Amino acid sequence: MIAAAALAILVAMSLAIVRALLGPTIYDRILAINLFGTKTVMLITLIAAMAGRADYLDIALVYAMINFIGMIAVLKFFEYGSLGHAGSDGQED
Amino acid sequence: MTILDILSGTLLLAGCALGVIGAIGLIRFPDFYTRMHAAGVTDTLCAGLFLGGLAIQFGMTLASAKLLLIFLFMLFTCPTSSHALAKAARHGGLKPWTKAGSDGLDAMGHEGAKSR
Amino acid sequence: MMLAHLIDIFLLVFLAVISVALLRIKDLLTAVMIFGIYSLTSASLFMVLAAADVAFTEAAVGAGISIILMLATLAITGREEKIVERKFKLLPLIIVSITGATLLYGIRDLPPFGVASNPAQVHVAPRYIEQSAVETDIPNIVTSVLASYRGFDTLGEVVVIFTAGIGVALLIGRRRRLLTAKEASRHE
Amino acid sequence: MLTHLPVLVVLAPLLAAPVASLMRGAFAPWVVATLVSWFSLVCSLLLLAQVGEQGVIVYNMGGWEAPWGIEYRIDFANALLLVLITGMASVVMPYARLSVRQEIGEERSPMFYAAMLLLILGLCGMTATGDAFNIFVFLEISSLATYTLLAMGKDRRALTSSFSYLVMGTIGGTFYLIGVGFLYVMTGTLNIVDLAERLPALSDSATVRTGFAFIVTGICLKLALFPLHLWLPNAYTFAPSAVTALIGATATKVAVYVLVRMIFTMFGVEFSFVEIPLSYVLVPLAVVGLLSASSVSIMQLNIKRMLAYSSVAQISYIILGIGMGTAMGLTAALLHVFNHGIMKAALFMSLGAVAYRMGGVELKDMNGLAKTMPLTFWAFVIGGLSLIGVPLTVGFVSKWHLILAALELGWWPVVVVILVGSILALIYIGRVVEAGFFKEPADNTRREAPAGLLIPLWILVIANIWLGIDTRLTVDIAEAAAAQLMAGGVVL
Amino acid sequence: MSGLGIWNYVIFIFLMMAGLYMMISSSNLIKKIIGLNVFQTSVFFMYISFGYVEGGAGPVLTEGVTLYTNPLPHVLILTAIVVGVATTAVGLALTIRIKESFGSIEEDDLHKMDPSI
Amino acid sequence: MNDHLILRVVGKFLIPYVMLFGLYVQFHGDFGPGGGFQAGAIFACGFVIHTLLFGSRSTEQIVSIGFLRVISALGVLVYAGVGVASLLLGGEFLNYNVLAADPITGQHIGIIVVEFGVGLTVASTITLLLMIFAERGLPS
Repeated sequence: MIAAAALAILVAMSLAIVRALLGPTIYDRILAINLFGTKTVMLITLIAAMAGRADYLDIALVYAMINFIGMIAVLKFFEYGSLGHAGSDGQED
Repeated sequence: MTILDILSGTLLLAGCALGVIGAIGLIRFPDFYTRMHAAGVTDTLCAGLFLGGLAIQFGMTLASAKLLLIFLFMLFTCPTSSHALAKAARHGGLKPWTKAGSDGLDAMGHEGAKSR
Repeated sequence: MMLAHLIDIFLLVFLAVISVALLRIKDLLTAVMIFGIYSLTSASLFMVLAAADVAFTEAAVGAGISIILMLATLAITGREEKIVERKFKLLPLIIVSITGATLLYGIRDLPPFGVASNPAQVHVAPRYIEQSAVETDIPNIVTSVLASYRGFDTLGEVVVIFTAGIGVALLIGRRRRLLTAKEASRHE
Repeated sequence: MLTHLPVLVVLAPLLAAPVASLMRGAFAPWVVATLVSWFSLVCSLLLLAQVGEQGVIVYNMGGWEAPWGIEYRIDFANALLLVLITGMASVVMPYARLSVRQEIGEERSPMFYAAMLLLILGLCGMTATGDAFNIFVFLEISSLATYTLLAMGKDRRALTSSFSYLVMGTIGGTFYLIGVGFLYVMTGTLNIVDLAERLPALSDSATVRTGFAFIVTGICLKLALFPLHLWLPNAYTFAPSAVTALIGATATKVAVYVLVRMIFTMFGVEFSFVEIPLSYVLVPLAVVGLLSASSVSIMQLNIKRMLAYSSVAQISYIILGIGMGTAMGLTAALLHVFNHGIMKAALFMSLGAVAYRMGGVELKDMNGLAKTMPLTFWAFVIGGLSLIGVPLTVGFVSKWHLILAALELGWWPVVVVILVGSILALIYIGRVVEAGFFKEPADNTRREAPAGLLIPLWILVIANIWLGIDTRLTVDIAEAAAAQLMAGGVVL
Repeated sequence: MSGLGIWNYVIFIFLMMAGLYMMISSSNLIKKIIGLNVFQTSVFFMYISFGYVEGGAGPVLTEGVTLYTNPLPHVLILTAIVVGVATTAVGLALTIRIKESFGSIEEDDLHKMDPSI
Repeated sequence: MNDHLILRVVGKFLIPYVMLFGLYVQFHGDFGPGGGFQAGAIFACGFVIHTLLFGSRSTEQIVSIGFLRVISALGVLVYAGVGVASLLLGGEFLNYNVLAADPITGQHIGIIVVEFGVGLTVASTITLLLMIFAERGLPS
């Protein structure tokens, strides 16, 4: 069961990598990377389950967090061209 | 093979099936928005089912609580980022694909055409 | 254990594919994002090799902080690598081939992978595994080695990150904005 | 407290750097940095005396004994190097005040001094430690500080030279890491003495040999051996004066020391020179490097760049001594490490004084310097004579020992090369001296450098002559250090 | 596993060389830094593989487990990762300064501007 | 990011939990994976999210660059201070055994304080790095 699950996740990850490399727009890549990130979270939980270690799940949580932050960062970069920009309803410079 | 095992296996497999389907959609669909549809929609449910399946295997321990936390986190962040991404793409001028053939790529140019 | 091998093989193939892709990608933003995948994959590989702490750090730092810093840099420098006529550079290729060949020669005599009786596993490490419960009473051996047995290394590590902070503040710290403008005009 | 001397040398700059980085203005951090480097100098002198009395000093960090914890292990070789590093720091720091005020500005001074302290800390840590991985950590501390400091130069090319050093330096550091990893997997230990005990049994292993190759290549990148020296000239040329003086005098020397430690203590003479014919690699590279770098330096118009190339040449002398693989060669190499540190610091500091007044160090800026800045210029001349190897200067002492060592092996061609190198040095120093004495200055007013620059400079110049006349101290220590190193790491 | 083990190392070496090649042949400074990271990460893999024990648990003491992987490489690599990030940060800061004062981050361009670089 | 109202709301909602998680990793590092370095990085991620969502200027009103520099220096001093304390108490540098009457307690104290120092430096330095980089990118 677990083996099938692992295989499925890995296949999904490979497909995501293919899409990330093919593009063609930058948004496709971001989407693929996001998908890859969530699949990585699952892979880590699976490894934790295989090892029977609950504390490995912290790492999965970190992955989920980093995935989200990376997403925001890329979007921010893409929309505003700078990471420190406040946007129009924040404190304006 | 207890009933819990079967339940957990079913959930796992269902989750994984969703994941693979989403990934295939990511490859096969013609443009960004449809791909996003495939990936974004399946993603959260896939994670939910998968983590649920694992939680059953772990039983009522701290691990399950952590899995729940991970699930909650993903429940918030995955749709949010999908939404933000779709909005950004729309905002950036990427036109949805139509069967007529005026696909988004032309409006967008090739990747990298728009640089700020 | 076959499952671990399966994951291992997949991850290694991912890494190889990504590294080749990184060499070829021209768009820097894409390169940085693909490098993000590389980091995530490498952290998973650390997990497979039972190095949870390392995976933790690589995920938080390699995939998170490095990528964000690179994006912040791209925001200033612009994201496209200039397309130059691809000059074929022979020297790097020669250097890389020699280095790679030396390494391939070097791994011939490596002890077998993952065997518990390897020299690295029987000399210093057993003391940490057997005695750290008695000597420091901390379950996570990595923490006790990191903070106590090799605490001085970790002090060095803290100083390294502090140095990086000092260095970056000196190089691009905020109040330098006016100065830089002056500098730029001087060189024009 | 005397038992804690090995750690105090490193601890003082470590505590001072964060404190200095938070201060305001330029004066307070300068005072801290200066006092701390003096304190470290006192500690390392005491340490040298202690090594003389007690032999090798072992200090266990955290109280964990050697292979499990990290140990500091001080013998004559690293005590000598510690004296060199802290001594140079103690002279450069007072000197730095004026030139930093001019070149860096008050606002960035606190962090600049903090970075200087971190550099000293990294170099001392690399020198004192007896753990192969700990060397890497401190190597990276000193490298990061160096990248930052080099980029502080006013010329914008300082940035690119710093970046290329960053790339080369990281490759070097990572090569070293690969090598240490290979040794670790074969032996299971990272302690140098422990490794020295275990490696002879493994000398046939391809992995150990590859590890050796990577460690030596990595360090040679750091110490700018001939084909790997490309980062050095630009880095030295565009850095601020005080930084060039400190780095030129110490950074490459510490890398040389690490190389010596690896070749002689960790792998042992038997392995390095008999099983792997290291001499056949190092000596030709050193000879080619010596001749080519000296020739290139004749053609330079920027004096700082000229001295940078001369550094590459002088490092080749040191590598020549190491490559001989004999006690005498090693003695000469260690002597030259120390002596070249002193004379290069003096030369770079006098150039700093010139730059302070003239704003540049091109050959034309040296015109008529004997009239306008006599004290600075005479310091440069004496440093130059030392570089050439004129008797009664330190340069002569080490070159003489190098020639003796070559004669002992019957390497006549090498002796000829050393002499040719000296002649080339005579030519490039001679050009500057000629410009200083016989060309007319652009503006004839006498504008001697301020005392704040001259006093530290002349301290070094006097050391140059003093240690050139009274050779007992340095030669004895170098001989003792060489004897210890040749015997391998297992001496107690 | 023995065959697979060697293949592990071969792939790590391949990654290392890809990173090294990127570092020394790329003209773009940011690509160089990405190469630096790839290079270092693959060295980290190698270290962690050195400490891996087949079937060993991660080095957190658990009751009933006697076989652990070697904790020492993990500690070393934790330190090395930090070093890598610090180097990356300083390198990126330098890149920004280079962009601001030269207007380009292509080594070829910089060469054209000033052959002595 | 005025367009992204949802992102802002979710992000803002997550920040305290991210920081809480950082603290958990910091103090749970003795028992499971984690420790000062990882905790510092995660804690810094809280500020990273804030900077990304609300701009570096508004983050700087919460933690100024000067403050971050003080904390980053403080972390080094805390770590080295433990070493100095053990020197003064008669042990070798960083020998935690002498910090308390019982060596094991001493080790515990030492490791916790040291990890705390690591966490301080890493969290503040990473935030500092990000803020400096982000500020530099702002149009002046």
